[in-house]
Amino acid sequence: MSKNILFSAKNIVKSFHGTQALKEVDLDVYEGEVVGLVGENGAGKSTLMKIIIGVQPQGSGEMYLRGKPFQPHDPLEANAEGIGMVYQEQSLITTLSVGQNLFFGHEKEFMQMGIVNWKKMYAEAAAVLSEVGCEDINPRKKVIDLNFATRQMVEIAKVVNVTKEASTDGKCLILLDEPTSVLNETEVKRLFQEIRKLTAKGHSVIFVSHRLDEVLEISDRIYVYKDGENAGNMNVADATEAILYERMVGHETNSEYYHLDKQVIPKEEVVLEAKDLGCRGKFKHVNFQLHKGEILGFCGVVGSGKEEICSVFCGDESPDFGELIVKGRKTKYSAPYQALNDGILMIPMERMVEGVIRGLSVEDNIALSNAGRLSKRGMISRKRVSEQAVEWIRRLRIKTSGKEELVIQLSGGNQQKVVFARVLASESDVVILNHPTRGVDVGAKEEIYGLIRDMVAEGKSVILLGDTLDECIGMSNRVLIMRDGLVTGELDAAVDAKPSQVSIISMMV
Amino acid sequence: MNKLKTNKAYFATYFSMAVIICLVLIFTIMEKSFINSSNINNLLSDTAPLMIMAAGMTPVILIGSIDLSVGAMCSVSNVLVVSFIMKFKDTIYADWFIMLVTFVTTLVFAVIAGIILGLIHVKLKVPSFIASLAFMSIWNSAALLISNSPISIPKKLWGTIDWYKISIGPLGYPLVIAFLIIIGYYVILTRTSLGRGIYAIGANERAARMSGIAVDRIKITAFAVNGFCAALGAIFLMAKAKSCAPTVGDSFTLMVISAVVLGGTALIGGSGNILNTILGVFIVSIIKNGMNIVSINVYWQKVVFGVVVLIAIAINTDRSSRSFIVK
Amino acid sequence: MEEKNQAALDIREEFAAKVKADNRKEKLMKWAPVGVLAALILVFCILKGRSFLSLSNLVSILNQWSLPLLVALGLTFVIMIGSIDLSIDGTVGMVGSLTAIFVANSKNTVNLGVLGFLLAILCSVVVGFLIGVIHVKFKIPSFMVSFAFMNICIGIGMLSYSGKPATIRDPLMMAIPKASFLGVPVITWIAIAVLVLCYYIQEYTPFGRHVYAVGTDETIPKAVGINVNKVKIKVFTLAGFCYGVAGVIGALRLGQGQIAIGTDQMFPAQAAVVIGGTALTGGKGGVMNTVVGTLIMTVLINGLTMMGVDPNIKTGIQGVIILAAVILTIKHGSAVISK
Amino acid sequence: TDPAKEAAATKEGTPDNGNAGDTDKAAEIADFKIDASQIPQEKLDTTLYVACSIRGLENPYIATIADGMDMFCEYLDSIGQKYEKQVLDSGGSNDVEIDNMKQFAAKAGGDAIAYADPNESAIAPSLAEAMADAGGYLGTAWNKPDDVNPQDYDPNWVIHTSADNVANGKATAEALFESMGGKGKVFVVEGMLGNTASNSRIEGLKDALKEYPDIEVAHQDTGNWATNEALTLVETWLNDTPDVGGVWCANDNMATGALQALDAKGLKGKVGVTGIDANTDIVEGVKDGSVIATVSSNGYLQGGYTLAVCYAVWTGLITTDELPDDYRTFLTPAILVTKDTVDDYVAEYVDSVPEYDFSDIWFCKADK
Ligand SMILES: Nc1ncnc2c1ncn2[C@@H]1O[C@H](COP(=O)(O)OP(=O)(O)OP(=O)(O)O)[C@@H](O)[C@H]1O
Ligand SMILES: Nc1ncnc2c1ncn2[C@@H]1O[C@H](COP(=O)(O)OP(=O)(O)OP(=O)(O)O)[C@@H](O)[C@H]1O
Ligand SMILES: [Mg+2]
Ligand SMILES: [Mg+2]
Repeated sequence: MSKNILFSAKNIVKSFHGTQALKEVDLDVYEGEVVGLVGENGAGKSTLMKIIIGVQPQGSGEMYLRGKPFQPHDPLEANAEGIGMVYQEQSLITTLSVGQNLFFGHEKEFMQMGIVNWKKMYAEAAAVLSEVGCEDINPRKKVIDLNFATRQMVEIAKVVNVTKEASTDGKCLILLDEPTSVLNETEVKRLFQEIRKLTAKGHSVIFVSHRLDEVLEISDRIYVYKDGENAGNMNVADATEAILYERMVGHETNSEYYHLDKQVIPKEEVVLEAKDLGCRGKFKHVNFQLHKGEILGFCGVVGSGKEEICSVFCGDESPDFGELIVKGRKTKYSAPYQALNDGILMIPMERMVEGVIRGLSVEDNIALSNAGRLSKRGMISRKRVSEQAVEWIRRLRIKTSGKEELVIQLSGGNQQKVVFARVLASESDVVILNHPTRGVDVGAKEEIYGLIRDMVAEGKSVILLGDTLDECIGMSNRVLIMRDGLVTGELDAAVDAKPSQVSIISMMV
Repeated sequence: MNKLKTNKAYFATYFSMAVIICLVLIFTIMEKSFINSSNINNLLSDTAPLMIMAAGMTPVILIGSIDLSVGAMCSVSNVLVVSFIMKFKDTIYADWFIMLVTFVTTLVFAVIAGIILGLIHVKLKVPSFIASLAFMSIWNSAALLISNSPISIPKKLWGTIDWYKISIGPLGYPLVIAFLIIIGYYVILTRTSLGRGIYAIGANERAARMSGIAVDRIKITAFAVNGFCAALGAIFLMAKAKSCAPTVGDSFTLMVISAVVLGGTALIGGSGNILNTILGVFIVSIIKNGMNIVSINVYWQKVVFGVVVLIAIAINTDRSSRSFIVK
Repeated sequence: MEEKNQAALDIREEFAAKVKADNRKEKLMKWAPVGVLAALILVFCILKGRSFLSLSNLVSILNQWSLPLLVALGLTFVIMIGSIDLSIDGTVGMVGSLTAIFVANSKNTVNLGVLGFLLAILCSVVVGFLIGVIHVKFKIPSFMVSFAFMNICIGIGMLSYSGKPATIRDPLMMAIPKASFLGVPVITWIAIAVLVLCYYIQEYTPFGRHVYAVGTDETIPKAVGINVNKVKIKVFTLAGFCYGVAGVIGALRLGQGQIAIGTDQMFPAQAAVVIGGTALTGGKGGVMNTVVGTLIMTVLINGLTMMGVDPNIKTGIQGVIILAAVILTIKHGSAVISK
Repeated sequence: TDPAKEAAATKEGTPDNGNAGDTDKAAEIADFKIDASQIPQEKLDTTLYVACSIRGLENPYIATIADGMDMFCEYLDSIGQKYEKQVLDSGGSNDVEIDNMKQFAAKAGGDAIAYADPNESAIAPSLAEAMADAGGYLGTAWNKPDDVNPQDYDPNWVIHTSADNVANGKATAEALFESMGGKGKVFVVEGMLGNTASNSRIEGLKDALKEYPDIEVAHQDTGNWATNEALTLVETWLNDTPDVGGVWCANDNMATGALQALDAKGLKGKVGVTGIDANTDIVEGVKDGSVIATVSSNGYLQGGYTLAVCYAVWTGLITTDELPDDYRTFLTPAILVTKDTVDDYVAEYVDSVPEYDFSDIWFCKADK
């Protein structure tokens, strides 16, 4: 590893009317290395990234790029200096084609006689895509027609392209803010290959993720932030998950990760049953029973149909075949509120569009799904709403300036926690958790696992689509494995007899 | 910190108040008679039809939809109520009874019409802008078909619409009704799950649906309520003009929506306060009233109206906390 | 095991079939507005055969299509960024009124000739620019800004002739509405020229892409470093230009400058844009969709007029057909959100 | 001869006034003139609020009403009356017109005189009521319900005048049909749907059609009083019925549109057009033969003289009690402008602004 400093940030401070997001953090990046950046939700990781790329102005502090002071006013300026970024939130324009997205903001380079030469642009786009191993993506396709994982690869291609477009011929810096949270294992592998290719050329990468194993795998050095401050930086050789955890959360992981000691044996009573359930073109012949007090895990790769089954349970879609029996009654939902009336509620996967209402306050969001319980004679009690919010902010350690803060101002992970609080507050009997811990920091994850266990102990039932296979196995009493729209296996996952990942993967693919 | 944030919610109210005070001051300085009692009486009674329609429109805009058919709905209710009266005027029933029955019939009709529009919007996924635009044409035609010329209420029945002129203190009776309805809506919007659903849908419909809010039902309710208010406005207009006309509502559509927006309700939905709609309506009507009182040259009135509306809304919008996109 | 494999194969085929069907449907839906147009033409041909299809009526349709097309073109860009423009009635009427008093006319001695046109168009360009600037700088919803400017422009238009409209006396201007080239009225050629310009701007300039991006999600172009405010101002200015040309054409056709040239242009234009398939939420559609949309509206009105439908129910029929056309041409399904 | 007296409209005769004793009185009233010297000085020093309430100034005819008010105000200047004048524009909305009138009345208190062209007949009583509540004086024109009369709002609703729409519609129609030799196809462009003036003019047209059985209405639709809409209508109809013989329009604005459509097809001058209102360009059309007829309702006269009558009542020179019914509701003269009369008309009204003596308040009465 060469020892030239490519980029360094010193004493960066940033506050958003009242919230101190960054209080004096430092970061150095050497040429050709991957810097891992970890920290709790709201620690300020995304904020720092956005300052480097020029989306947000810094409060105070200095940044240096290749030894020279550096302060971009907008991302185009940063791009020209060879800095590119994959945002935590999706940043592709869904109505444009892949190629147009790749070169968005750079169309001028393809202008000929006042006309944009699309042909040339698409040819170039195809070249860029194949460079990151995505030859299979048609650059003329509209982004809206791609699934999220593919979109993420396009984002990465877009950034990689920056390194080539940069007006400097020096080394480039690439910022990846939780790029893997929506990727599956093979895709993550492909991304890592890309990252390695880039560093081999001498470019550098800052990699943000809550999946500590990934961070340990790809990084050369790791920075830990806590509450907007440096909480240590170390070479990867000196780091383990436990150390990182301790630095991030402030204490050691005190109990066993998945709280296996709290795993209970489900009751006999069946709360939800699928009989030969099917949805045209999505899944078929699905049979299972969910018992009271049970955590049922669903495993399967993308397109295996597990997401679609969830949308049927929560009432978002109607099944084409078979029967759905809830608490002994045959039902058919046409909208989620009907399912909620029967005590079924889901944490949706896409928190930004489906999970939270970003223009409403934290307390209103938490109160969304249980208006009934908060009201007296048809009137909602503001007192109960705010008491409930205070309670959940405390229990889930949601980092917010107050219960009236708008959700849009929270960090990504904290928004996810608000969704979780909403679903728990609804006190539904059956809770469908679709990636409940996506984007949540490890400390909070442990907390959430504890809450799921408590919930089950109270006699609720859970259907879990884990963020990782490990999580799915660790938490569940039983796992159903799906492939190509069919249930290919059903394994017991008692505390002492957890199935191995290998056995499940063999049924998944 | 928190205090500051909650206070921000009231800024819109303060700004609207400030706009109103400025307008009143300016007009009074220009022409003393602006604040003489009969003009204040006019202001406080004649805003009733606009007020009631704006009240109905507010929830529709809060859910992020729009209803361009209010004006036409008002026209059709207006001719409907009078043609019913004309049908029954010679029957044996007491006049007040005829009035009551015709009012109720018209209101029911309007609610049903609102529900139909809501259903088409919600179930067939037609954007409310275009669905209501189509309904605007349809109701315009319907009004003309019911009566293609204005009908006057016969003199013998004038007694039954005298209530329009009753006033409680300086407040006209119809305006009191409008206020009561707005306060009722305020309670519903802030204190019931229906109201919270309305805000949630406006802010993020998909998330509202997924969190178990009965989106379709609430949306249809908003349109039904809007229909009701348009018909009530039509009844007020009938009493005010002692007649009906098939085109009476035409000029209201944009005025109603503008008043709601001037009251600080966001057109993209999800934020706003129905009490401020009252202020928005007053801003519009004070501008119109004041321009007549200070007798601005009629060729200039439109220009002045536009400029004043622009200034009013520029003062009125609270830009400091606006992290949202303005469309 | 065997059976399971068979089932798996089934579902994969089913899935493929579904995707294929969806794609086909989507492609079909794209052409639905054209289908509606064809259906309308067919119906009118059957009902009013010879006179509807006569050459002179086709020319009339082209004539009547020009002004709505121009208005809707401008509006298309505004709608594509998710905004709205109510100023149309005012700006078109104002330009129409001003055109007549700027060229040789019956009212005053001003005679700027072609310069008069350009000056009148410049007025609406300035109005569009102002709407854009006030909208983005003061963060006032476009609905309100354009509503205010609708009033201001109507006022200016009325002031310009104070009750006595000016009749155009310039021989060239008087000849234009009667002239045609290759059988197509010159007025229509003007509209087509603006159409080509708009298509070029939409498809072959960076600005065109930015318009789509701003309509889809303006935080993204902002994050990339595009000046979103500038895009919006440009859109309103371009719209102002289109309305301006429409106003001039209106005045030429009437031979007189009146504020009424713009009256009731806005709502039909909105309907035309949406029927053509441009989404009111922004980011989807384009000028070609608007061409079809305006043609549908023009043919509809022409056909109904030709048939002599009772004027009392004519608007009602229009409403029903607009509704039917939109229901036919838009996307349905539980995931669709319509505002 | 006084063209104002060549009324095209003389449908209603003067009702008989009963016994002979009243005849003297009637003569006295008919000869009444404002004698400025008799107006109390305090009245002259009071600011009198003068208004005309109309439906938008887009229409040239309506704009002449406002001009009529200006002319009358010049007269007020000449006799030393203090006043303030304003135009109330309803933009075609009933509600706005009532509001405007109420606001005007409230501001002026009792010292107000106003001319109103009620947007629809049905709102005339509300306008009168607004004036009565404040104590001012109102004269209306064109539209009022049949069962309500100025007498119902004594003394505040002074007079109601009207040009006879039915007669005007009939007169232009007859002129058009004559020019076509009594047979052929015509297009009919109506005014705004639901509007009383339009409906009455159509009624007149229908009367004429009964007398000319060989005339066939090929197309009929509304042009909403607007030039561009009439243009589109006629343009479209011409494709269906190229052999049309004439176009009857409910006003001149729309006649302008019809002419433009005919011109584009080279039919201007070959197919006759009629309108009502005597707009400048249409009067020119009459001169060059492309327009068969139009009717001048003389807005100056309507606007100015209605205010003059109200003024006489406000000053106390005359009281409503002494006015017989036929002086409360009467027809104003209308001039049919055709090829034969156009030169006289132009000489009198276009080339020279007519001199009006506003002290002669009944000059505007058609049958005087
Ligand atoms: N636009 C904003 N307005 C107000 N506060 C903000 C804004 N953006 C971020 N913050 C606050 O700054 C802090 C840091 O947020 P940031 O997004 O950087 O966290 P993060 O480390 O990326 O967390 P996560 O892992 O959840 O993505 C949070 O407390 C957040 O509430
Ligand atoms: N209907 C869909 N449309 C678009 N993208 C989807 C859809 N369903 C899933 N995805 C995307 O596919 C990716 C992975 O999906 P999913 O979460 O179902 O797999 P996973 O459980 O993470 O798999 P693994 O456990 O093997 O990592 C995510 O990026 C998800 O956003
Ligand atoms: Mg983050
Ligand atoms: Mg996963």
